[in-house]
Amino acid sequence: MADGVYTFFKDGLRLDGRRKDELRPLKIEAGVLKRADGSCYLEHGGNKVMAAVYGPREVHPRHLHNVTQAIVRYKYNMASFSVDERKRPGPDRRSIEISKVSREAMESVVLKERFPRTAIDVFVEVLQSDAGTRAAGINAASVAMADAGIPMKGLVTSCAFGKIDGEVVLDLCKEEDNYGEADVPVAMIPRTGDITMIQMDGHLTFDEFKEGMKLAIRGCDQIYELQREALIEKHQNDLKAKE
Amino acid sequence: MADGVYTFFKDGLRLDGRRKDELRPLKIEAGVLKRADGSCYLEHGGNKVMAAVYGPREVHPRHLHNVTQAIVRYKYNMASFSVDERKRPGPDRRSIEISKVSREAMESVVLKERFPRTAIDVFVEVLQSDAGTRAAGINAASVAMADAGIPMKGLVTSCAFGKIDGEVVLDLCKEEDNYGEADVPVAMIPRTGDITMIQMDGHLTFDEFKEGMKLAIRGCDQIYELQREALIEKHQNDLKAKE
Amino acid sequence: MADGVYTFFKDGLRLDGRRKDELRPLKIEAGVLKRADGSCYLEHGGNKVMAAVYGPREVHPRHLHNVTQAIVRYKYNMASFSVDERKRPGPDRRSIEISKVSREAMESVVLKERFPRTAIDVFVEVLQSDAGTRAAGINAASVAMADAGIPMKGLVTSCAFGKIDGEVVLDLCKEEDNYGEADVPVAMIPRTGDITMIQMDGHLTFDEFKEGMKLAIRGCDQIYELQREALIEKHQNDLKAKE
Amino acid sequence: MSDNDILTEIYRDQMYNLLQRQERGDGRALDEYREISIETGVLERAEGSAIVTIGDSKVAVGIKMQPGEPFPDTPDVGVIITNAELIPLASPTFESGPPGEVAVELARVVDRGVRESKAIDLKKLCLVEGEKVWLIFIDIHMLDHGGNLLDAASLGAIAALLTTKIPNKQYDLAEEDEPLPIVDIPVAVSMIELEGNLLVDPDHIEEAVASTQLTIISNRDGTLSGMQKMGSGPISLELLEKAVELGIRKGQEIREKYLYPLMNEIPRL
Amino acid sequence: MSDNDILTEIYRDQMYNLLQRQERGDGRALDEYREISIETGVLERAEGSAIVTIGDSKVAVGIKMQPGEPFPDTPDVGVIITNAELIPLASPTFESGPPGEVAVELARVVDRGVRESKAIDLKKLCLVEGEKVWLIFIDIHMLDHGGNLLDAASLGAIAALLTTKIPNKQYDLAEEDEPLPIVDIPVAVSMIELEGNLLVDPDHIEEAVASTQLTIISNRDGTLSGMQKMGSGPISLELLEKAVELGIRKGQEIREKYLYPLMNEIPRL
Amino acid sequence: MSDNDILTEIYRDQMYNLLQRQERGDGRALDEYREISIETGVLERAEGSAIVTIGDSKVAVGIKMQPGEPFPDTPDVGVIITNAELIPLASPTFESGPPGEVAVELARVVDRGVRESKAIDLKKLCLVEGEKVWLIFIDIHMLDHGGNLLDAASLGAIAALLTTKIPNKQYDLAEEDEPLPIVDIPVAVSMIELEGNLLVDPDHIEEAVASTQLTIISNRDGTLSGMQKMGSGPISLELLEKAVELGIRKGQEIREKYLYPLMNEIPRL
Repeated sequence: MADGVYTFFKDGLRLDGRRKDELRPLKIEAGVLKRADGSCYLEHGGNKVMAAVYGPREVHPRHLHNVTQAIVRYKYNMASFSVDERKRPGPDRRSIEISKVSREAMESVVLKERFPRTAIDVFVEVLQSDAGTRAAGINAASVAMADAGIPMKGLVTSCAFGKIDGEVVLDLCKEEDNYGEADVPVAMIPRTGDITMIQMDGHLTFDEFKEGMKLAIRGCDQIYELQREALIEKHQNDLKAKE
Repeated sequence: MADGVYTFFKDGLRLDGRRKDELRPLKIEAGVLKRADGSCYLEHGGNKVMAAVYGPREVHPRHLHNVTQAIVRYKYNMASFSVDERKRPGPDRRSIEISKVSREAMESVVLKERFPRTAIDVFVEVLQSDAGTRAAGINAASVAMADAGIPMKGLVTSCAFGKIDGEVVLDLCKEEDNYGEADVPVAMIPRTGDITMIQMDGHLTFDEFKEGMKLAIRGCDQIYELQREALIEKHQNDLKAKE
Repeated sequence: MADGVYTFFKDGLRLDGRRKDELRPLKIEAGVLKRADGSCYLEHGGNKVMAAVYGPREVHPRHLHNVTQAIVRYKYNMASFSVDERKRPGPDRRSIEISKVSREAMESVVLKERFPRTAIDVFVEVLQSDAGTRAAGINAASVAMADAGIPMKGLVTSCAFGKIDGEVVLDLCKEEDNYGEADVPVAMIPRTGDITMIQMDGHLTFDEFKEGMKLAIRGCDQIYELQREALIEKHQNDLKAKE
Repeated sequence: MSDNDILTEIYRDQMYNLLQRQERGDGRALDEYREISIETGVLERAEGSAIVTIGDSKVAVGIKMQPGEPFPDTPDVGVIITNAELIPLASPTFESGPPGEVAVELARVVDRGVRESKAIDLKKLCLVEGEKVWLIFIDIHMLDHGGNLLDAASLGAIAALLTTKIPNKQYDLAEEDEPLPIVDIPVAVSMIELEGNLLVDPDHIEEAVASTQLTIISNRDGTLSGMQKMGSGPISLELLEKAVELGIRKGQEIREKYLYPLMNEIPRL
Repeated sequence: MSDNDILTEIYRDQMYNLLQRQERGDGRALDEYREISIETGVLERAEGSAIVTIGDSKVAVGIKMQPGEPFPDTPDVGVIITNAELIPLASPTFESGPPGEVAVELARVVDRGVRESKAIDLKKLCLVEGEKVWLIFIDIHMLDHGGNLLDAASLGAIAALLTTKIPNKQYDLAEEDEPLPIVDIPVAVSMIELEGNLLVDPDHIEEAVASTQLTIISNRDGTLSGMQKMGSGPISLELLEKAVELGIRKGQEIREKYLYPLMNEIPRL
Repeated sequence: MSDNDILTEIYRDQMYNLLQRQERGDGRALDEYREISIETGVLERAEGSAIVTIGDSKVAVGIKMQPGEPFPDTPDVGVIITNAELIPLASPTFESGPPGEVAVELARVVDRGVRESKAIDLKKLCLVEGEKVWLIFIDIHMLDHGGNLLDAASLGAIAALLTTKIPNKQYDLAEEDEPLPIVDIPVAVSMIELEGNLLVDPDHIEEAVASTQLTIISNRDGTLSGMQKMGSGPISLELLEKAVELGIRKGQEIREKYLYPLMNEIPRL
């Protein structure tokens, strides 16, 4: 793992056998929790996350409410046992930042004006973490929000691109993230093509950045399809249950 | 103190000379504080506790109040110097649990419906601790509540039973508690015979449990007499003071 | 620096060349911040402090307001990099006490009755600390309050006296404070001669105390002149800016 | 537990009516559990894990282990640290922030269940006496609060422990990881008291209506290893003794049906 | 300290009227303390303890000692850590939670009184230079707030220290426990200022009315070892000097009447 | 960032009108910074310091260094710890208390800018592998919030680092103090998006009006070393790419005008 020696490609494929523009396997299930208004369980590579949405509901504490629109709150949390070295319970600086950028990634699609003085609360729990938990959380939260019946302009979808061994690739796994040269999580509204989150760590040229954005957008489009499928399946099950 | 070697009995009596069904010495004094609405100082074996009751009074913060009845709050706290190894000030998980079960032990006797929108606050400070501080605290709190003139269906009384050297005994002292096989604090309303608190640690058969409960109930009856005496004495002193 | 060996005087002058009744150099500038209602930057010896005043303004949280007068709040804070050994961010017990005595030092000059239900907030940040930061903070806060246009009965001015090598001296520097025998910070209203803060550490006879108070009062009078000059200069600059 | 809003009043009336016929809202017998499922080993970053569902309740438990210092008064035994979070994802009534009194009590009851039952042979987890022992973190994460989270958490804890591998390799302490030395299997059985009846495994509506809840923890040999009354309601001695008997009986059933099968996979005891 | 509610106004009027005749509500002279009692050694888990009452005020002070690390800049002296809690048991106006500014100030003034008076010979509490010294924890627990808690706390601290035994045996450091090396006896005397008068040992109503409070700490030789003005009221230089003289005089009286007797029991100094 | 009060609405209207003519409230071009000034070395207790003003914004940054333990997974490199406080002195909208999400994000973006750009050769800050390395504390203190605090903080951090002396003498580690091994100079450039326009270096009113803010961090060779979108507004890919180009260009300008001169004083790289 000394500088330059570590190599992330073998016969043109990545350590886990993927192509440069290939996502890790995903599994999305909507409506998995009984008490939440909407929920989603999502696996993406080694990530396992649960998202729940409550609301629109009364705001506590009261003085936080907004008279013209709903407030959106987003809490990203890692379970103590979701990482190799046990994490102390409670929010740390990393999860505070992720909660903020994730909320901002989702806020613009919510029709907040319809629910003044209320709160829409999104909770994301990471049960098992691989690289890319914030993207997995946003993807799950987006499905949970739709499952809760919150009116939205579109789903929000997220994935990351990065750079390893000088190559721009889609969706870093944990080892690639730890020893790679850059990591760029992106969120967007596939329906409109607008970007709603972007962060960057590491080193990239402007051209590499543009190349990576293309990969990320294509990745988001694929995930978007799976989000839609999960919601359709949930809806059909609900219909069946009613019969 | 190796397993099995430690022996808690000598000539049929316990380390401190007590019989199996005998309480440690108790001393109870009501109305010892000037600012509190009701108060009690209690010694039980090596335990020294002070209890104060305030209320019914306004609830802070406001939103905690209940429109149909008083809320009861109970705060059990150990002074830093009450134990051999100095305790850090402030609540720990143990005192949070003890405060909860102690409050629940007392709540059902209070005629809460008479004082909607108010709080009845109970504070218990342990100044010196031996085994059995939660029971001592409840016994003192009960007297302090009566001293404060809070209407109650009856006093609440508490003591523990346990198991040492395979024998079920009443009211463990510190050494018995540390090296014994079980500890079962019980609170009850002697007037009605109802149990209002029970917790158990250790190992007991069902028969031992039933045997212990008999001991505990008898112990509570004896403490109940001392609680009543303390209140009568306080009342008589008050009358004298008025003359 | 062994006991008795350390000597603070050379040829009748102190380590930094000052006479016993001499202040360290001061520099005061009013109105240095744009967002605050009033502000002041002050250097006193090696101390560099910034003070800002906001208000009278709405009180948050609401329940703290007073229906008959403004409340005054004062927050003294040391930047992590203001001391030789990095200070952990956030309030410690020392800064809580200094905030309290500094607020009390200033409160009596403010015409609080004119602004019921409001707060006047004073913030003092120590950017570089030498001995005497609380006095420097009060002197800056007083100027900032006048700069904010808060009506006052007079400015508050502060300096300390102390004892080194058995001699009572004005305005201890850091080394004198660390190894001296007493430190007595004083605040007063030069206009009326009233004392509004006094604290004392160390050892003093009653006569030494009286001698020191005379020095402190004379020191405050000198600082008061500089506070006035700073405010006049600010006022003249404001007038020029309007032309 | 008891709450005074109108909905709770309506549920209370309904439950009282049903109880006249010894019935419950969902058709269960008074001493009947909802459907239970236990999945173990699903969370791969943990040394052991279980996801337990009881009816609408779902709890994830993860076990993490690392070498650390023993307590000064017990220098030769491993250390158990149990933590529970009633995270707001699981219920509209749970709030963010540090564990409140309910979460603290739940964690402590589960912890005492494991500790006092001597389920784990902690002496075998001493590495260097007085210096280094295994720390076992039992972290309980509520995911869906359909009532009786305590039994789900307790069941999750013991199931996760039964399937935990000591991470010897990660810390260069032995050639192979090995199972935890489990020597007993405590089971917690909770019930509420309503009008002189004991209702096992209450759902969250039954919990809201009841003011007395009891948890009975028992071992493989039918002895008691823990007990906790919760809620402000009183209970008679007679009913308490009935509850203890019932708790021991139901504990035995759960142990046989759900936990012994896990042990078949990892034969020991 | 000053408060604007109606009750305080009424008390203020009443006190002003009484002061015209140099009288106080409870009949005391302006420079007179309420009844003082000191019990030492009553809390047996502590290395030293005192319960002090002054009128309606009651304070418990416990001293705990344990070996620990010195501060880096004073490697050869023991460490004093003073903590005070205004627990809500003691007054309807005290709130739960971490110490507020009043409790912090009180603890720090008591602490400086002990530290700056050099009451304890801290050099004798060094065990291994730079590595291990005795830590002395002075924990102050308010039990009843009848006013002037600071003097009660300060008196309790010095009384407890005078009767503290260093726990050598517990830590295997010597054959016998021994008294703390006490070399001076600081006494704090508090007073309020009202209409140009100084009222010593204010009760809690007098405290609420006054806006200026002064504490004067003095030593056996009549020198000052501490001072603190509290409250937002100003005071003239003349009155301040009077207060200092008064504080020294009352301190001497208290020392002789209440603290020297404690030393007879443990002769030293 | 977006706020719904009436004042913000009025400013929004005004800004939209001005933008029709590609103008801003204070007469600047859309890609123009306000006046920048950097003072270094002014805070003498710090190993390095800078006070930066950008228009009405003023930020103080202090660097403190001390030996400490490395992270277990990087035993041979120094440690950077960045902290930012939005103290209430700096703005009527900032509140007391632990850093909120905005302060945490700001500190982390500045931190990543320094860390990911590999501005400091952290390998040279190892003292004893696995045991002792230099800890670098970057403490950011906001003094006046006139908008775009992030760029001011980031500029202050790199300016302070460029002028930091490693305190070898204080810790008896070498005969002489020496400059930090700085190997690159990251610059953060922030802008808001409004109606398809990018406005560099927003003042606090422009920030309140905008719902999309972007920060682009770039290095001496024109490559990117960090990026962060803030605010709940979306942005098109086309505009994002424009922003990145603009950020790189403005970063180069600032580096040449304000940071290279600092290096002339301390020639290295």
